Amino acid sequence: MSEPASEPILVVDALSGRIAGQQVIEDIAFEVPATGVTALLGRNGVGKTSTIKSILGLIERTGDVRLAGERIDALPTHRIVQRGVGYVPEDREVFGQLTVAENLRLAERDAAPRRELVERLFPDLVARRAQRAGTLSGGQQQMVSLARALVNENRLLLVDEPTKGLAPRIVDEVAVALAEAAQTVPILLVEQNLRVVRRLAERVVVLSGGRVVFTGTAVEFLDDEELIHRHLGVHDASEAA
Amino acid sequence: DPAAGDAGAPVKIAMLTSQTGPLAAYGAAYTAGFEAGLDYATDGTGTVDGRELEIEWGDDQGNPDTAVAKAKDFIGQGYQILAGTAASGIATALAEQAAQNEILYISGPAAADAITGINEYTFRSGRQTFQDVATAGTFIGDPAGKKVVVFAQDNAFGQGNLAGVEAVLGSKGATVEGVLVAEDATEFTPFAQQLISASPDLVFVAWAGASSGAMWTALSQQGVFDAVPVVTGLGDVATYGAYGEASAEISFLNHYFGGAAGTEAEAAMIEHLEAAGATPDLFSPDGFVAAQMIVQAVREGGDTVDGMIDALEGWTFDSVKGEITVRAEDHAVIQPMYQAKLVQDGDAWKPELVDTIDADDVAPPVAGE
Amino acid sequence: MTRNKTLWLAVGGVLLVVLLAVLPLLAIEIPGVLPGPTYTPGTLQLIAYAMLIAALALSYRMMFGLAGLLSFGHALFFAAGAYGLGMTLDAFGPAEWPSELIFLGSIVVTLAAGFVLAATVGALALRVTGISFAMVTLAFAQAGSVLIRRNPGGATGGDEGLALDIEHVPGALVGVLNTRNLYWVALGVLVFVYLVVLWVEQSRAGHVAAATRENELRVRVLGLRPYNVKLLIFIVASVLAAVAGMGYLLLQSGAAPRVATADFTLTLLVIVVLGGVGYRWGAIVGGIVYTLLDQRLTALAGSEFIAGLPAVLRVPLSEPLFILGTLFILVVLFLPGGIAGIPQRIRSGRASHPAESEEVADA
Amino acid sequence: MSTIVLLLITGLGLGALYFLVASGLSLIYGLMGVLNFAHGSFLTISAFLGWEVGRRVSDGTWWGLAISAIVGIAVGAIVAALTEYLLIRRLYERHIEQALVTVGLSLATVALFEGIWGTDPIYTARPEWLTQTTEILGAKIPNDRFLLIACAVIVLGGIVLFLKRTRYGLIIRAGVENRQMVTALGIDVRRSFTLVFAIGGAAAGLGGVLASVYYGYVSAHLGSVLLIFAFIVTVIGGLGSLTGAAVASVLVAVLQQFANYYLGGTGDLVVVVALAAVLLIRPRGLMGKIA
Amino acid sequence: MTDHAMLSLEQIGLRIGGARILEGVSLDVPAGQMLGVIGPNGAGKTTLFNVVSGVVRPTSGRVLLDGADVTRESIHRRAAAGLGRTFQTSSLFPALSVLENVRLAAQAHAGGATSLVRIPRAGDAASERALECLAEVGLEHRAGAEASGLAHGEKRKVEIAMLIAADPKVILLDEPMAGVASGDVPALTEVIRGLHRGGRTVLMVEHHMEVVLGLVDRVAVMHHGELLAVDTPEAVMANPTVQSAYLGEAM
Ligand SMILES: Nc1ncnc2c1ncn2[C@@H]1O[C@H](COP(=O)(O)OP(=O)(O)OP(=O)(O)O)[C@@H](O)[C@H]1O
Ligand SMILES: Nc1ncnc2c1ncn2[C@@H]1O[C@H](COP(=O)(O)OP(=O)(O)OP(=O)(O)O)[C@@H](O)[C@H]1O
Ligand SMILES: [Mg+2]
Ligand SMILES: [Mg+2]
Repeated sequence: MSEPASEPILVVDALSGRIAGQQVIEDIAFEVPATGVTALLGRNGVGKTSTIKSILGLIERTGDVRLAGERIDALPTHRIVQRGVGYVPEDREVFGQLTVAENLRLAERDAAPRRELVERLFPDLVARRAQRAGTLSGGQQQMVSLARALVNENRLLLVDEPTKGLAPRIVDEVAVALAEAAQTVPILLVEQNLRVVRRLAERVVVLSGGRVVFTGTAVEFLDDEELIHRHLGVHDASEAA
Repeated sequence: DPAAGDAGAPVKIAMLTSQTGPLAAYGAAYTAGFEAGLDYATDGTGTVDGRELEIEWGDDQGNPDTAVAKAKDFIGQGYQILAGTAASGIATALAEQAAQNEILYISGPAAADAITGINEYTFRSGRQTFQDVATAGTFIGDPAGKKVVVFAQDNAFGQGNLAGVEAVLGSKGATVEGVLVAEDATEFTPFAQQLISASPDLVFVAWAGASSGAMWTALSQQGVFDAVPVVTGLGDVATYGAYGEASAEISFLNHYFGGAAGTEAEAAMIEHLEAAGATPDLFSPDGFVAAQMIVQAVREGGDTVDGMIDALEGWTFDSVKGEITVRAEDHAVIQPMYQAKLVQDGDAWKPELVDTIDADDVAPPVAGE
Repeated sequence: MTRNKTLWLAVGGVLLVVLLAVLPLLAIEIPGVLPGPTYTPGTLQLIAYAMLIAALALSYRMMFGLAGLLSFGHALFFAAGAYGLGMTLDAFGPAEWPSELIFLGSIVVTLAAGFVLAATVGALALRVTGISFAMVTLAFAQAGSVLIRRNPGGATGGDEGLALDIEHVPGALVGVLNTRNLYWVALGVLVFVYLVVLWVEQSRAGHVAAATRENELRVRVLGLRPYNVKLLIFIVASVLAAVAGMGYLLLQSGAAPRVATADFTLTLLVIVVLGGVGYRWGAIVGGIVYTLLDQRLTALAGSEFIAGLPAVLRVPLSEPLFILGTLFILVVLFLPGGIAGIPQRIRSGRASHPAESEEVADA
Repeated sequence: MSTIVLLLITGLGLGALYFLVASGLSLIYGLMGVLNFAHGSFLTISAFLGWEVGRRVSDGTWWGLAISAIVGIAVGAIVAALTEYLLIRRLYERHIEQALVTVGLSLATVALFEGIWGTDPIYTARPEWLTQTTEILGAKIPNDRFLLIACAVIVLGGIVLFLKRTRYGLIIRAGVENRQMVTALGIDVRRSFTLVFAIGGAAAGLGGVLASVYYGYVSAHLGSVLLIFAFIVTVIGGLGSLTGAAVASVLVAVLQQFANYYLGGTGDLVVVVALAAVLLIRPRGLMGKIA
Repeated sequence: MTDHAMLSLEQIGLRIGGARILEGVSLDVPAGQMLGVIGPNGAGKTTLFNVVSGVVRPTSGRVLLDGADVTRESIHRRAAAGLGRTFQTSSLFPALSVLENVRLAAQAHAGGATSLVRIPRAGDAASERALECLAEVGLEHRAGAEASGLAHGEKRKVEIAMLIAADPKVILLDEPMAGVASGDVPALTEVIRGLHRGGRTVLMVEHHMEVVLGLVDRVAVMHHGELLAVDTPEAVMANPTVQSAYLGEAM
């Protein structure tokens, strides 16, 4: 297991989260290095989404979360995001009544938003600027959702199941876009599709029952059938795809 | 002599009126008038033949439930006389309590005709709707063959006035029509049009409450005053500004305004009021009369309610508005009424007496006959 | 353990009722809370009124707290009871019948009318849910209120209210000397309403109603029709309100149009929340505390003490509704379980929200 | 004919007043799910303070009215924003409690206004032109109705433009759909809640000053009278739909006028029946979105 | 006997606001069969269950339950006619106790659940039945607990217990294993097998392929709102379209 060279961008320690008064994650601890993709894995309902939401302050949480050394666990969500955290939510959550352009405009925080980058990555969206986002296909909505995160200069991206419910061809496109993004910004990625994980991630953190059960390099984990079976409940990588 | 038994024992009198709530202003005028009347009737002693008048005030909040609860409390504590309230709804409820418990009740400014003759225990100290209407009738001379339109809100007050006009003027040969407007309506312009197209000889407006300003504006804007003479009742001081443009063009019937009567009692009342920092107003005489009646009941009636009733029935006395008679048959208070107009006084308007109407000319028919 | 606890609660309840029943025979004084000793008519009247309001609040809580039905029109049924009985007593009955029969007959007729009204309004209003339901009930109540004030055919007395025609009312219920009897009637109404509410809440239909409040779709998937259960609860609560309304008519010897207004329903809501939505006895505590506070604050408002304060303090403090409103805001903000929730809060040491209502789901 | 014209145009004027109150209610409900019972109080306090300042500066002139309007708008906005900040925000997402707090607030404030300004209506003066009429097709229309209609149109247009054209409008529209996601884009959505309350309060404030022109008085109950109709209009129009509220305001007011005049003063009853009918036939209101 | 269709879907189509959610879905499920329904997220599986149970009305097509057209019937009528279901996210009455949750189902089945007259008490038939059902899923020790306080897996079991209590003819299970700890999967699989063994017709959406393959008679594959294939598990697993649309290219 190789330690990341520089300071980690995100350090999570003793993080617990509650939804509607119920503990959904408990005592989570892991780090996200300052470069590359870290995958957060686990079966349905183990608390991956809840972990991301706790980091962002979208659900009630306690613990110690540091972004580049600065405590963010007591900040309201918008403050955390303003410190340079981009978020791609699990179910896309585009604003259906707003147009594509409005969705993007809403997300722009920086003085000089990176519109060209977004337009280059997702040419389809340029053509559909004036379309209401609610009428887009699932794949297109996912593009909007990603674009909303990429349009700003971020220090960290939290991306929750970007390929969920997408046709394999679109999955590839999304993976390409994420790979490109990962060149410039570290990503914490929740992903069920192990092929995508293998392609993008350098390190993995595995959750089970609301706790961290494994941390290590992606290769180390993905090549160990026994580990995958134990933690993800699948016999081989393909089944979880 | 029944009073001899406990001569010297104080008489407990319960006064219920609005100190808070929508009718608080009426309550204040009534209360001030009562203090003045008590002072006048007892020569400043507050006692009657050496007996203390123990007067306890209660706030009815304009709410019959509160009033009934307080009345029961008072009655339960042995109060023998109950008086007050400006709200007809409360007065009827209190009259009911008086009858059930056989005590004397002298209602306040509440104008409903129904209170007259409601039961033998209930008296009134103010005027009633019928007297207003009859005063309005004095503006058209002989009513026979004339057409009168009553413009009123569709509530108990408005319906009562319409019925009153039908009884008073209808019986003398006038054709009476009503234009009744829903109480919650806020737009009166179309009704003003309706008044003009009816082309009556007199429009009698019976209106209470906050919407009067908008109503008068509508009448004035649509030119009702140019087409027909309009009569209405002049309310308390706070409403003098409500008539706006129309003020000078309306003929007012009036129960009382400060300075209308010019009697010796009025002078005494005004002096007392001004000393207390109050001004004479529409319902000051009602309080004044109530105090006189209570003193009379105690002085002549002794400690039994029947004695008090006897003492009051048919009693004639001098009060603020002149000579007043408590009619024996139904306890109606026979009193003079006024015609008035509003005149500009700087920025504000003030009333001026036009004529005094004889008490007998506006006396209501005996209730229940 | 639950069996034992239930037993103790039942014994405690019976003792409380007995204590309340003998109150008119005792001379207990609580200065500052009650206007006089407990045997005096004024005090009995006040407590009786409070008990009727508590009964009404209890029926409202059954709808709101148990079935989650936020109605803005409950006053309509209280008014239906009060006005219904008043009007039937006025109009009803062949003169040759004995008074007692006419009195009982009028009660039966009023109950039947209340039932029909409740079934009609409920059947219509329950076709929508959430805020829309609240608004439809508000609309019906508003219509009722307008009708009462319009005084159709002179039946309701309009603004002046309806006076009780005592001709056919048993003599024992008339007059200040008999306030004691009216007090017992009010206590009877409260106990009756409590028992019915208890019964309904513990019946199968009550359980289904609670389940419907939590998750309506799930109830339907079980093969049950929430509409029926909600209608049932609506009707029972409304008829109970009418019962309280009849008690009110007798106690007050009349009915005022105020009891039909939306403001009156809002007052009920305030009472129930003040007492604690999550608890049955919360409604009772709320009703009694509210009535006493209202009465005492009015006394305070008129007191010498207040009159002597500087205007900044005097003006607000001499408005009882201002104090009540402010108090209510504070309870909602800082005491989510209401008064009845205080013991629970003390025990658990942290904020708890019994029966915390989900977001009002619109249709 | 002239009667019908009169009923229509005065109905439009009344509808304009309803809309000024309903617009804020609808906006607040749409974005935050809060049923604001204190909205009438926002209106009343604005009317009172607008009148207090306006009459001191210049009573019964256009200048005085303009000052009143500006003061009313400012007071409405500030009071509403404070309400959101001090009371509503503490009960984040607990909609029943939020509505209850506003119930308490309306009870307390109406009592307070009575304490301060008394229970009697206070009659107000207004510019000469507003007391006159203009003849249209034989109907003498009071001029203040035109003022009401113009203001309502400006407010409707202003709010629509604000929502469509400004960044805050964008945030508010997005917030109506999904508040959490707006926060997750780094935007302080609570600030836009306060803003929405302020805008609603400002509209109510303007409504308050205009209502005092229309009714000719200010009183502690000015707002309560209008609030119930504003609720009805909001629900008929579809909760959260601004154009729905506008259309429903006009429909309700015109219907009310005609029923009051032709159907023996049954305006209120007809409105109530209309509300019940609309909800039973179309539970989400005329223009409401699918919840 | 077994080949008459207990549940038939005929050309079911559903559009919401212009989006095609379901399209031309036709399916016959013979009595006593257990059918697995698989497909990628958003394929329309849950929506199909909603159409069958009446939560959503289809824009076209018919639903036949035991030969009777129930397309226009309300949810509770279908349930009363013998259709039971669970939800993808567990859906209990959070403020009621576990026993009360299950007892409601038992009462609904026995009739008179909305009676004002009958007061449920410990020891009556419905409570007895509810306890039995809880015992079947191994949760009788939690009978008194408030449902909101249960762990996720326990909630799933309570849902199954409610199904047992309601004793439906046709059961729709939406991802019953989601969130169930892996150690509990075999036991719950057995419970589901037991549900089926009573001769009931079962439709089950499940991503957990081991469970699906171990239980079902046939598998239906959904993709983009359409039914791609209905076949034996083996044939479906071997189907190249299924592999690419659901299982993934790597297979
Ligand atoms: N709104 C909610 N109310 C109650 N419990 C919830 C809620 N949302 C999630 N949970 C529970 O929290 C736990 C963790 O959920 P979470 O969404 O974080 O899982 P996940 O790992 O992201 O799953 P998936 O792979 O399905 O996205 C689950 O058991 C879930 O049932
Ligand atoms: N009311 C609606 N409006 C618009 N789209 C809808 C609506 N309901 C469902 N959908 C869409 O229909 C599709 C099918 O959803 P469904 O929940 O049936 O999927 P599923 O197969 O159960 O997926 P999963 O495995 O994630 O549970 C999804 O794309 C969903 O977004
Ligand atoms: Mg997730
Ligand atoms: Mg699903």
